[in-house]
Amino acid sequence: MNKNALPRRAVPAPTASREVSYRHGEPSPELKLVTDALFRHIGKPVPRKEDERLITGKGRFTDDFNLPGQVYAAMVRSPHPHAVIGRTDASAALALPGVLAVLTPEDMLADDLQPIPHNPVPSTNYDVKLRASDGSFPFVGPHYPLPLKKVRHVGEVVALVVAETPALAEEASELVDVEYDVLPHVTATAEAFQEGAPAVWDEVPDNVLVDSRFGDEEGTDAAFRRAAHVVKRRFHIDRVTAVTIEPRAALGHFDAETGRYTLYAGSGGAVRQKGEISKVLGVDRERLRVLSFDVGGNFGARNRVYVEFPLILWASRRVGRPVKFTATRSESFLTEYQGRDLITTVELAFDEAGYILAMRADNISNVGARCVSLSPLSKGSGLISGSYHIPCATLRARAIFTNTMCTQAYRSSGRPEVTFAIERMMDLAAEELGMDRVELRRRNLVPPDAMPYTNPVGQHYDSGEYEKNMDRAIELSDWDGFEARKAEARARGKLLGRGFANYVESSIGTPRERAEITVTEDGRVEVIIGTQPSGQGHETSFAQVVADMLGVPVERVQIILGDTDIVKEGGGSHSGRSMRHAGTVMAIASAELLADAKSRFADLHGINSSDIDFHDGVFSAAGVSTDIFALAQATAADKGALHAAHTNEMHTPVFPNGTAICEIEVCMHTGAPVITRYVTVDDVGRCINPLIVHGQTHGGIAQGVGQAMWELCAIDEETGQPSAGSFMDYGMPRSDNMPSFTCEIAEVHSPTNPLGIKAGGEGGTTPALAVIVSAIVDALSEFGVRDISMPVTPQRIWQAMRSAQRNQDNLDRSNR
Amino acid sequence: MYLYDTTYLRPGSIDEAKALYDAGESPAFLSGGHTLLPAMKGHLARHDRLIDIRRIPELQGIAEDESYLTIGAATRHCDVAAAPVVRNCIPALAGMVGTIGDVQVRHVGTIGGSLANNDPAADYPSAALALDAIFRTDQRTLTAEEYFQGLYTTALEPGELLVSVSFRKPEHAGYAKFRNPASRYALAAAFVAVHADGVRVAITGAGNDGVYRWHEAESALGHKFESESLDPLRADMENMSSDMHANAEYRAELVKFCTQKAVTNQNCITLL
Amino acid sequence: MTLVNLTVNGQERECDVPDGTLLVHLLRDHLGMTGTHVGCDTSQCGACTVILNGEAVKSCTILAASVGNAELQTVEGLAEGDSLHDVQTAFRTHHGLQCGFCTPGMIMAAVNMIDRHKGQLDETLVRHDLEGNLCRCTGYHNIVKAILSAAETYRARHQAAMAQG
Amino acid sequence: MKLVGERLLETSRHVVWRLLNDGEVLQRCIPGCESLSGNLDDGYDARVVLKIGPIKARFTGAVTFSEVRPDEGYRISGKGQGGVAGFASGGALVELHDDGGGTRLVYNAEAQVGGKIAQLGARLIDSTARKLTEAFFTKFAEEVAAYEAHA
Repeated sequence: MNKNALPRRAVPAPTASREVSYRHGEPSPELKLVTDALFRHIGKPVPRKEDERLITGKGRFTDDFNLPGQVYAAMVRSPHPHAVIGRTDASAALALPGVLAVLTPEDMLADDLQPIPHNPVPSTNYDVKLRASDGSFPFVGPHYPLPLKKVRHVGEVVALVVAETPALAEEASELVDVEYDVLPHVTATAEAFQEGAPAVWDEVPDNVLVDSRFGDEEGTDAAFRRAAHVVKRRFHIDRVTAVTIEPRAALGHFDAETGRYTLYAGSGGAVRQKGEISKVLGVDRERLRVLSFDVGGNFGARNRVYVEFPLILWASRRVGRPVKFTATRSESFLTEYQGRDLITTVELAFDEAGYILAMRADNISNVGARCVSLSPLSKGSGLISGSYHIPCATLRARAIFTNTMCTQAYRSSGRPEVTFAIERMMDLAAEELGMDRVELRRRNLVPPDAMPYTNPVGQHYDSGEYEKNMDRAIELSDWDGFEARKAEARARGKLLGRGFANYVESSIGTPRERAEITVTEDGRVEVIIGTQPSGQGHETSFAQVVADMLGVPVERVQIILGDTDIVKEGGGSHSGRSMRHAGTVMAIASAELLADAKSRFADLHGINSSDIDFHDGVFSAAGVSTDIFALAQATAADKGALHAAHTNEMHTPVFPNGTAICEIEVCMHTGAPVITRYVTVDDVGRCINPLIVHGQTHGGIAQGVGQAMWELCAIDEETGQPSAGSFMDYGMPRSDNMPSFTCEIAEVHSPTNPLGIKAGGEGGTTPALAVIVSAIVDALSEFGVRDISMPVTPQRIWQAMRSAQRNQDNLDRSNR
Repeated sequence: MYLYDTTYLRPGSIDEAKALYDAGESPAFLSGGHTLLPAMKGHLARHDRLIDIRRIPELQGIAEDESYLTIGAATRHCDVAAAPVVRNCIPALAGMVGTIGDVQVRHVGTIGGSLANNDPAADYPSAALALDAIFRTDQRTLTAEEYFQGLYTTALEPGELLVSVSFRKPEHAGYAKFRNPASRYALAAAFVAVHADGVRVAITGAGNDGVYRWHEAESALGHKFESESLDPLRADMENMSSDMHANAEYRAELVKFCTQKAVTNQNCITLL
Repeated sequence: MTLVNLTVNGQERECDVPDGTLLVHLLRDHLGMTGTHVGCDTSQCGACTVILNGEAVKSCTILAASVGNAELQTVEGLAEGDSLHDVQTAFRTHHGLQCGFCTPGMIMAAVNMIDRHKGQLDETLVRHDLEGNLCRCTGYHNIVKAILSAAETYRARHQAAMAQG
Repeated sequence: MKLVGERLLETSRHVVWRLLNDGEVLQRCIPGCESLSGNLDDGYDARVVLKIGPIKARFTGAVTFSEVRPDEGYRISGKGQGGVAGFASGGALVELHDDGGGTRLVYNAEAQVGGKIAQLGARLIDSTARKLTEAFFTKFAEEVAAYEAHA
């Protein structure tokens, strides 16, 4: 293809170099030392340290813990989407021998439990500012552990039962008789903000809790007026759920003697759980210890507090024994924080040559019955223009309440949604403009020499070589062999389609992170850090980083996480933040530790510290040398442990980016789609451990593909009942419906942090929705199909083919 | 996900099993348990006693005679799928059984359990109907037509025990299944068997009343056994079930396509 | 209550459990063997897969009382001392796990798969035979790689044993 | 979910109306009905066992009638609680028309389910509702025939 068909348009020069928050002024010699370290471990596919316990059955998942004397909790859940809670009769449940308590909202109020302080409005300096229509802070709907008057979604906990055995607790929970006065409900995103829709909260009669506008309205209007082509579409990126294979669980204990609570509960970050749950319980932070060791998947669903966590701690105080709760899979389908559910209407203005002049977007995010997180709306809003230079844009961002389970940041929060929109628009525009879809994209990409680039809604893209990603992906996909493959498929009765999508996503996340590094006297390096892995391999990749910085073998480095009595601070894992924040703060702490070590070495040998050389973990000068472990040991008595702790705040986002291409064969008769090829190129910045980063990409792809092809939290609008409550109805990526992938990592180091890290956790998912739909539509193009909604099930494909064919037949008939 | 209180019993004979059943208040026979136990775990069923019939000798084994292949009700899917006698005499049956559930399910689930349950999306009922099976219970003998009585319903009376099923050996047969992408049960599947006295086409997964014979297809194929014979036909939409995964119109289309594939593939083929 | 006797990873165990106890709960709650996990209610995810009398089964859908005198193998019993089973090694080498929750079930399914097919596996067969095990982290890519690699080791060991006679 | 259908019954509208309001007849016609007590004016209390394959749930509920037009039809509304299984509610407009020498009974029904059966049984709800409706009217036609034979 001809890359130079048209001259490139001038893109504004890079925005003035911004101060990066990880350092002020010149880096110290030690920081320079660590950032310039000759990487022996970083960049290598080091097999994971954590695997040893996980492959031998010695993992420490929440449900694996038991405490002496523990009893069990089961939840009584609302079967109605919207109702006033009436009388609760627990007598039949309490009559069962072995039932210890049935706790209701009245009991909760009597004990003065508080709502979960979710803090849903993203607040780093770079997050877009979401507000109510009158400019005030949005009303988010208080999230009490038990609802005060009304239930607002199916599955909401209205009481909990505590009993001697789990079987008994479950049985007793069925005997709790709750009266409901059923109210009209609304579940559909497109309905909730319409005139006359039932109000989920009296405080927000129109259900619209956020209504903000961004961008240059005047400029956009002017650009649209002079546009040669305008393309407009509406998309619904429907609701899915995380399906962590480990259902959530919790074990809580109140120790009457010390007045302390202990919670075993896997989550996305123990420190946040501690902070928020202590507020619910109304106790000082230090009176709650949270333990979160092995976590069987998160994907965003476990970052926020679940009502069951404070409930079992409270129940433990009430009954005087440890209380355990383990969710069933059906409970998980009903009440795990769900993802996506965004309606977006996008309009693009093009000039004659196919350059984008301006964009209008209108995003409506369904937050469910309470606002737990606005991250999806916020993240998406900042990235509406995708990988393309769009000089001018306006955006309206709304969030609405409905009688559904709350949504939360789910794998690559907000980015797959808007990537879907802009990439579908590029395909549709290419079609309408009669241009090649790759060429149209190429023409509009943000070029590397425009980096750092400020997009039309104010996001500063840090770095990236978008066109290079695209070309490499094209090469890896054997682009030129497609036509032959298509012909071959055709001979077998299959329609082969090819999908294409670029993406840029942003990683911000909680800005604060702390690392404590200690060189122990027994020859280890202990690192305490407040991120929380759920499969991302922190125990290995973080150890690689610290090992290189201190010049010690990776085996000697031990990462300690998950116990808030040890880990006092930390932002948890989300938004691709962990390696970037941890890497940065570990680098700074390592530098401080090396500075201290150097002065200890100087003191030890009575030499000038400026002459000291540090290499491979060994300090040397004037013929003497001491390795860091021996130094720690030799100086411990005088100077205490060789230790450094640093807390760092980093608000600057990074922008991982890349390209995905896939091919899908569609059966002409049944519409059955099969993915035959899937290629990605992902710029993750510096890659610490390619084994792990590739793994992240693979899993991310599967989650995106899952949403595009099978997954849906189906809700019957008429009854408000969720109807995909098990794996019988919620379609999942499986071993035999996923292909092997061809993935390549591109490393354009980010200038925003010492290691040059972007992120590798979300890149797989972000373009996947778009690329799958793009491929299906391409396969069906000969039928005149231009678009199709997700999930693209066989039935939907078949129907699209048929109705396109019917339309064609009608057209032919009328033309005759 | 804990069962309500129950008593587990393991009789060694049919008589013992019946006696145990009769003495129960809400008893159930337990075979593979892969439908019953999930229902009980979900508290959607409560049985005071579970009578495990898997070790009863009369319910075991696979045997062949001139016209029939007889399979004991307690025979597991994995054993049927792997049995040389099944593979030799009705390869489509062996192949079909090899697609039920997944490997782990096939190691436990049994033919009797599947047929006694008569799930509208299960595979076995279509084979039994197309292969003109004879159902032997502890009390009587039933034809497949007599046995299948609609959605989840069979002729079995409470306490009546399915002992064995005899499949009439066809000249040849084929099975084609289009799976529900979520549950992996059939959205539609067709078992086509050519017998000396005619073609039998049984459809599962698609009908409102569970498994049924598609008579129009049978006569079209009886006229000429090739997939093109079905081209002019349309499966009856009136009787097609409709759910969130497939509406009646789509199911009707799949029924036809599966039947055509079962005609051209003389074994078992999974279309999705 | 039923007194269940069975051999778990070569050790004879005895346990008195309510009749409705599922095999997976016998393992986790009564024997304290928490390597086997529960991931769903409908026997679809495979996290609870164990090997019962030489066959992979879903222990969440089997009554403990019904498996008296059986031989049971769980993920805890695969390694011999410090020496990992080939399948465990392959999962580690090929990064066939992330959060690790589905892993015990995956590994047990893989061990049984390789045995059943005597190591004669290709990608299509592995993907097909693994349909009863769900993983949310890996997209299956590296799990399939790990199993193929372990199957290769199996074949090599088998050939070596044959050569030795 | 909507269920629309009709049945031709070989008897007069008056007889059909009578049988439609006979609690004992209704109890025999409603699949799985264990008890039914009440009358047209006050409505009925019902206990029904619903068995679908391995699933068995006992529903208790109330049925009320409105728009009652003797010999012509009524609107029937019901609500049932199935305990752990969930709940069901629905209604039907039943109309009787002369047709030849007999009566054409036309029903226009809708049904909703909630709770576990809605969340776990999605694939079966439609078929089951059809099956139950079918079973009711088949039995009702039998009752009509029996009544006629008796009369």
